[in-house]
Amino acid sequence: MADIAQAPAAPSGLRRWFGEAKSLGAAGTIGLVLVGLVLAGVLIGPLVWQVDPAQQQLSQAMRGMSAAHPLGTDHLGRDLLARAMHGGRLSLVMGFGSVFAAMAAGVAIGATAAMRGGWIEAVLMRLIDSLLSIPGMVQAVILVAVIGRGIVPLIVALAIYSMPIFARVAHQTARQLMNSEYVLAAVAMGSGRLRLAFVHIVPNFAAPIITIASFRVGANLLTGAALNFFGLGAQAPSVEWGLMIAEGQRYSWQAPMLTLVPGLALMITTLGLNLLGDGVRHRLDPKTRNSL
Amino acid sequence: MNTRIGDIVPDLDNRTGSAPPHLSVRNLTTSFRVGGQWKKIVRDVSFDVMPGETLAIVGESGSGKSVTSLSVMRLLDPALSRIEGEVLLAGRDLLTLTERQMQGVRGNEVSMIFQEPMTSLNPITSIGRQISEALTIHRDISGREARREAIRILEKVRIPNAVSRYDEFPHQFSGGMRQRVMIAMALATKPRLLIADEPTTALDVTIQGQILNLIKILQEEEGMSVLFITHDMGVVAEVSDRCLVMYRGEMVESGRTADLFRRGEHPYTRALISAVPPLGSMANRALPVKFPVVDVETGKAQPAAEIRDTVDKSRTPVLAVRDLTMRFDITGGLLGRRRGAVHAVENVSFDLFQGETLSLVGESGCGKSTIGRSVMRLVTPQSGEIHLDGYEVMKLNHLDLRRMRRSIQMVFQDPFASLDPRMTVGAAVTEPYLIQKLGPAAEAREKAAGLLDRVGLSGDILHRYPHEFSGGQRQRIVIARALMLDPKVIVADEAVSALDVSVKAQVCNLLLDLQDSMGIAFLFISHDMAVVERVSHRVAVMYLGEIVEIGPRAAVFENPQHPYTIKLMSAVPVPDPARRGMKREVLPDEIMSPIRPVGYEPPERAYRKVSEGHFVQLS
Amino acid sequence: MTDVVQRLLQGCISVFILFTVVFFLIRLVPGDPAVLLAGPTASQETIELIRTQFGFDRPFVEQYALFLQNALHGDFGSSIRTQLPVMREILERLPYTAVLALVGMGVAVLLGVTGGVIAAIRRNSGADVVLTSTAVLAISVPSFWLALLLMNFFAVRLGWLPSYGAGTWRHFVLPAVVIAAAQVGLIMRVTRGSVIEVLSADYIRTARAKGASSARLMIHHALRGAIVPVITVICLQIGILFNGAVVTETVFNWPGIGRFLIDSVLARDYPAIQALVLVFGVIFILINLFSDMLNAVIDPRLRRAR
Amino acid sequence: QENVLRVVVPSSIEAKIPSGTGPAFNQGLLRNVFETLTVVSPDQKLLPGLATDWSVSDDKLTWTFRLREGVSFTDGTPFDADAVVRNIDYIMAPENRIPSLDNLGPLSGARKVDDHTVELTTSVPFSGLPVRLAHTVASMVSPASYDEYGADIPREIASGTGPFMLESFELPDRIVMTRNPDYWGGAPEIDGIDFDFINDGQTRLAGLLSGQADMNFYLSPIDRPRVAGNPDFEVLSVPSIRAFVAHLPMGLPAMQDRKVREALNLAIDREALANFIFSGSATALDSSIGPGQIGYRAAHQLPYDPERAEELFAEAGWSKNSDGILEKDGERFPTLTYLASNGRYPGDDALAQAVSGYLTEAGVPTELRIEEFATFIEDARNTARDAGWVTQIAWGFASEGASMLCQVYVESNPLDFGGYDNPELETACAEIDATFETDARIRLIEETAAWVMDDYPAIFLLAPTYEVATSTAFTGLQLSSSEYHSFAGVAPAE
Ligand SMILES: Nc1ncnc2c1ncn2[C@@H]1O[C@H](COP(=O)(O)OP(=O)(O)OP(=O)(O)O)[C@@H](O)[C@H]1O
Ligand SMILES: Nc1ncnc2c1ncn2[C@@H]1O[C@H](COP(=O)(O)OP(=O)(O)OP(=O)(O)O)[C@@H](O)[C@H]1O
Ligand SMILES: [Mg+2]
Ligand SMILES: [Mg+2]
Repeated sequence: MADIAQAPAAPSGLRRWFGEAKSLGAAGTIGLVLVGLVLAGVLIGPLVWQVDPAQQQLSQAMRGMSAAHPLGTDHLGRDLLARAMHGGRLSLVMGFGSVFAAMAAGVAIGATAAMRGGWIEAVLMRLIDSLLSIPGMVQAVILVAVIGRGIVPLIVALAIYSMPIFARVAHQTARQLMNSEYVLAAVAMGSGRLRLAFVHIVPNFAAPIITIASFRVGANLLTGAALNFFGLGAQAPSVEWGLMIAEGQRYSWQAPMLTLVPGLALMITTLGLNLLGDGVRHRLDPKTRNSL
Repeated sequence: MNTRIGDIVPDLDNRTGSAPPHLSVRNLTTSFRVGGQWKKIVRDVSFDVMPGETLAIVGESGSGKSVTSLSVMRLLDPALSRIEGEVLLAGRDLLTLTERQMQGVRGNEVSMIFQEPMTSLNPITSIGRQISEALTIHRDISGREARREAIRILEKVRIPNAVSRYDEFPHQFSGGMRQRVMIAMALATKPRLLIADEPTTALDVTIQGQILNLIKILQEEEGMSVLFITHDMGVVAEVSDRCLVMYRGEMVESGRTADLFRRGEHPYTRALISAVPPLGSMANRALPVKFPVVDVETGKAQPAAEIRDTVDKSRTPVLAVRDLTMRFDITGGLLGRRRGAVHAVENVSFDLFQGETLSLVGESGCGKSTIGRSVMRLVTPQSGEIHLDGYEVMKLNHLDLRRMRRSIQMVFQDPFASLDPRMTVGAAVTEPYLIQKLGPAAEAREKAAGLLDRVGLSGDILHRYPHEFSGGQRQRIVIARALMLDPKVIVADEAVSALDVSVKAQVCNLLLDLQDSMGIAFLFISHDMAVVERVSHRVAVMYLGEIVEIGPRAAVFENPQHPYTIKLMSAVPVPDPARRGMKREVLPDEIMSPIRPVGYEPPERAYRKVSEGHFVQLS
Repeated sequence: MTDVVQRLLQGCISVFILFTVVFFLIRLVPGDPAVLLAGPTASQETIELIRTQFGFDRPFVEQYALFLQNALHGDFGSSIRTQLPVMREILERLPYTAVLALVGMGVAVLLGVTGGVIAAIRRNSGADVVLTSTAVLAISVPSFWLALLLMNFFAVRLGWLPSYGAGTWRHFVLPAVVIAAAQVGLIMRVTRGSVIEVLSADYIRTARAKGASSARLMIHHALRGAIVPVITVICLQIGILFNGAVVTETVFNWPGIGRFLIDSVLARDYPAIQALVLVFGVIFILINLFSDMLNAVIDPRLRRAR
Repeated sequence: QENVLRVVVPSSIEAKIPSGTGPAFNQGLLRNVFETLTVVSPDQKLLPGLATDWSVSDDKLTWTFRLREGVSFTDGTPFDADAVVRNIDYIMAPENRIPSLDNLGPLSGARKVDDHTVELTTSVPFSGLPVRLAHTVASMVSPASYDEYGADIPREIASGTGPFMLESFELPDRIVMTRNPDYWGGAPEIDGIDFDFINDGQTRLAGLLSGQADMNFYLSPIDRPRVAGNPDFEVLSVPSIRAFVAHLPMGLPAMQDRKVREALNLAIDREALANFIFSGSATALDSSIGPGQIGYRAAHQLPYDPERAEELFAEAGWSKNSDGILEKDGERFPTLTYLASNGRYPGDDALAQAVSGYLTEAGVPTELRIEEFATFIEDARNTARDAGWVTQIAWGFASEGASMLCQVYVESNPLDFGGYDNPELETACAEIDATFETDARIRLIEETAAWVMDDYPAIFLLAPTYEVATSTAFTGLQLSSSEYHSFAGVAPAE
């Protein structure tokens, strides 16, 4: 009985973690709903509202809400609703894409460092430390300056700057796991290094990694949008929320909707992702339920 | 105190004595809110603690011992818990007091010592201030007086250099010293009642012996009552006048400790007692003996069956270790310069024969686990030779090393930690077979089912996960996994230490059975002398990385030669209430550190032969 | 103290590695600093002249060696954009960023720590829910957008506060609010988590068993114990605040190094970018060092000079 | 302090002497401190400046300028022939890297004749020299400043002869000028000017509206209604010499066909752009040079005629496929990258967005690339020509049409962003420079501008009008088409 109480989270795969929204807690559930709504709007929305976000009509510039344009039009007379929905796609690709890449690279580096040890570990972790010695946004800005502008460089920059945290956690966890009895047991039964990595180590630090990732998506979404806002990322005619705010800011007196719509969209998405992150942590790590 | 022999639950009749009980608990029921529902964790517990008396509460893990003591102190979160019944301290019902009044009771009339000396002290306040805080809260004294008093108490609990150590912080103290600080803190206000919740569980035997003694001595000096919580029957016998047995949240039996040991009635009590035969009960026996296991439900005892001699000394030893040395470098600084080394294992040599159990004993950090790991080449020792079943372990390449591991397997201390939580039992048990490519998966499953059956688990558990099992079951699973490769040697590193007493006995018996039927050799690593005495053929005593004494079990236990061995033996609490009055000398010593500066070479050691196979290091 | 020196050295090595990487990466991307320096209508000859004059035609390694040599003499080159020595530009802007960062952080710490402690003490109460939600919300607001909104509302629409410049306290209000908003959420969450964790620590139970009152428990034991992670986060955030500075300064036209960075990047002002990498790195290291030292003062466990 | 004018301006000054700075607007600000030998009046007439009159030698290679007497620099040293020679020598020296030197054409040297007479020589006959000397690049800086600061002079506060003098330069954003009490043209009434550099138009306007500033350069046209009806403010405007054009990448085979280039020009609705992007403060470009320039004459309007454009495309072999993208023999029209700067001229990036929208509509796949001006120029010079990018820019050369025509459409010139190559134009330019009779010269410019337009080397877009919002507390600001706005006459209103 006591043993069961001490047992960590149930082990049967991601599906079960996300299976019941109930287990995400109230905040997590709200987050799930928000993220779900945003995803629906961004993915399914354009199929329903089939208006070309790039279709300009100067004579219709900055009109208010109407049947033809439920959220009005922007400074070039483009449909704001369509732009908001299409813009989210790029924003989300940016957020999720960069985190996914960062996670893959970070876990690979961290796990390799922990498992190989020696100078490989020293070199890799020193590299990670140096990445960490510059604040994130500054790093992303500089990376963009170095790699060049555009959405792909932006995603790469975001990925590079969010990678160290994954590498650190992966490294730490993997090191702990390397000393854990079941990994020793696996070594003792003759497991090769690969088997160790893929069967015993990586799956077992999924929890902290996924928790970090779920917060990171929101953060990267915001950083990416800010960089787009400053003109360091995606370029028109691409549509992206940060970019829309940048384009609309000059007209915020005449047409506040131009910045309000993408800004709120960004905020709601990030809010949803953060709440979801809370829920995921709640779910994966009941011990820290109350911290952070 | 004219308690009748064989008192049964509840034990209310000892109020007939002259003095009223100091603490009197009546029908204590504690519930926790779990998932919105109130769940009774402790049910209807009643007991008395007389002035100057020690009452021990024993029971297995999770039986509600701590909850009972915390209920008495009202230290449970009131939002999540509910306490019913009466807790009368000198006639006053603590449960009816306001929180404010209760603050006046805590630390003043009743003090408490907790199990974990590591975490129970505030890490960022000096130990001196933590002690004087207890005084300033309850006494109207100046800071200077409090300091003087605190130093006095620190000296009393044998903290050397108390004056200079007053301003040090907990992390600068060893575990045993921290526990002494805890005791000092609890005793600073001279409480009438001390509650000690497993105060020695986290400590080494030698240190445990000192702490127990300290409590006894202080109790006599101050004349206080003690409520002592433990799961160790040896400790119970050593410290308590009376004893209360808890099982699954209820008290199942209580009475005078001596009576309980002699004729405890409840099956659970009997199971507990039979699982810890007193040290020395193995006198004049050469071979290991199984534990007489008592079924907790029925109370029926299985007689301890004789064990046949499984040791085959005619062949070459299955494992031979020569001059094994393992040092862990301590590096520091920017360039990772070596600053010294942990001499974890120094010049260790021993043989292990087929069917034999060699136990490694010694205090924490003396290098027992490191030997186990070296033998398996989980760490790479500096020097030495290891011959295992025909392999030159130290010279194997990567592939041969993996093949070598068919011959030797390991069972670890924590059965939960040694199973991958995300792997079904079936996958876990078949894994070694598949890794070593011994046959197809179907065969592996068949063999696994057979072995699980062998260790007393039905084969239909293959699809379940480790967390769905009890500790004992899990350890059986791990043993089954180790057996999958038909190893010649099993290294059992504290394999039974984490288990409850009754389960411990079962698992030990299982190991003996397996040795009997399969001729396995065990390298049995443990700090639990009672278990070691039961299961080993030979014993090696380690101190600071070296073997100081090695020999047949009977020789080492009955005729210890090395001073350290003698000290170790005498520190073991003996589950014999007759020794209640015995006291050992309380030394302020600590465990020595095996860290040596760069370039240190240990002196040459010589061994003296005491008798056939019994050697002792000459110092 | 050797500990401090060591950490400092370590940090410097990190920054050095990073700087080297940036130096070479910058030179690998297409783009011609000579053309930038020459200006829009310069002739090809002028550009060639500049190229040799500044050594852009030499191998990267040589340029790198040259840069290091100059840097050792305190010369980090001149900005392409403004032609002024970059270090002078940075040093003149740095105080603006520092003051803004400290004011913003001060507000955030005050609100965040108070809110976090209240939320932790009144865990699961209405106040907790409100505070925690505010924290999440604050973390989720894009700060450049918030800056725009505040600016549009208070400076442009209402005209209550100045819309640019850095002269008086009124200039600080909006940028500081934006910076605080970005930080307060995290600080509050960390404080809350840390206090809750400490409150459930064994040594708090020990103190209660001693008979300590709730107030004493909170002040002497819980808060002191809880403050370490909070300080770490705050100091980390001061470093990260330069993120915020980038955003806030740009939107509010604040003459600090954050805006200078954006301007330099947009103008591919490589000497400025290089120098900024160094400056940001050094600031970050110093702040982290300071945080460690501060924590060591509070937490004796961290004092050990290993 | 009441008598100090506070001005918010859109870009920051990079160097403190006019020859060191690039953007015309900044050069224009410094014009209030440093003056030129000649000046062009707001109505495009060439007038005396620091030189009172000038003449050219018979071989047309040597110009003699008589200098104004009694003028001195604000550091007290006299303005004389030595000063002119010193300045010309400075800007001609390659190591000084003067960005806008090209504007002076074939100027080759200066020689002192007497204290108030200098001779300037050109390597070939160059009739445009007096007009070109009105460019800020030829501003007169005190020789004493050159002596004092040496190579650092672009970063230091030098002395000029103008109505104001530089007082301080505060990093990063503020320049303070004080009045020159001894100005030869009469000392200004105000005590000084504070210039604050603020990139964002909304912020600048907010500053004006809240009283933080007295003048806002420039007003974003869309914001005009916010100041318009307000009695505290007035909006001044001046047509600019600038011409927004988008250079077509002649390197692309598809662009070799004039029909394609014409079609692209017809696919743009200039009226709509002027009305909705510039809120009416711009006119459709009807010549290859801007209306504010000497030599401008309306050639013809470019109508918005998508049908005709489609026809022309069809004649050139391009027709829209099912995706609405032009195709020829199964091959898609090459994707154009439309390069533009951001915030350098009011409305530039919005214009770029809208134009690229029209191009896309016409079936030409277009990507946008909007950059900060410095990077924009680098890319326009290096990348755009090789990569075949369309480069949108608002040209505004030294008041004179020939200057623009002969630099941006002549192949060997680095500013020929489209790589347009037409030997006839080179001949025509040589002819213009060799024509010393003013009216004939202007006529030649007009003709050349007209036929260049008909060859469509670029998409000709708009001629913007500059609008400045000022507080009615000050009067007397004189705006100029070439952004040489003069603050000399600014005075507090009654
Ligand atoms: N705060 C709590 N909420 C819910 N259940 C609890 C709580 N604290 C303890 N329990 C449960 O109450 C039971 C008794 O716990 P208790 O700590 O008293 O056991 P114990 O006898 O002291 O065991 P051990 O020897 O392991 O210390 C356990 O099953 C435990 O899981
Ligand atoms: N990987 C390692 N690196 C450095 N030191 C180590 C390492 N493993 C063990 N040690 C040190 O070697 C010494 C012996 O450790 P070991 O684990 O063998 O002791 P033990 O006798 O098993 O103790 P316990 O009873 O506490 O398990 C200890 O001082 C330990 O700190
Ligand atoms: Mg307990
Ligand atoms: Mg061990």
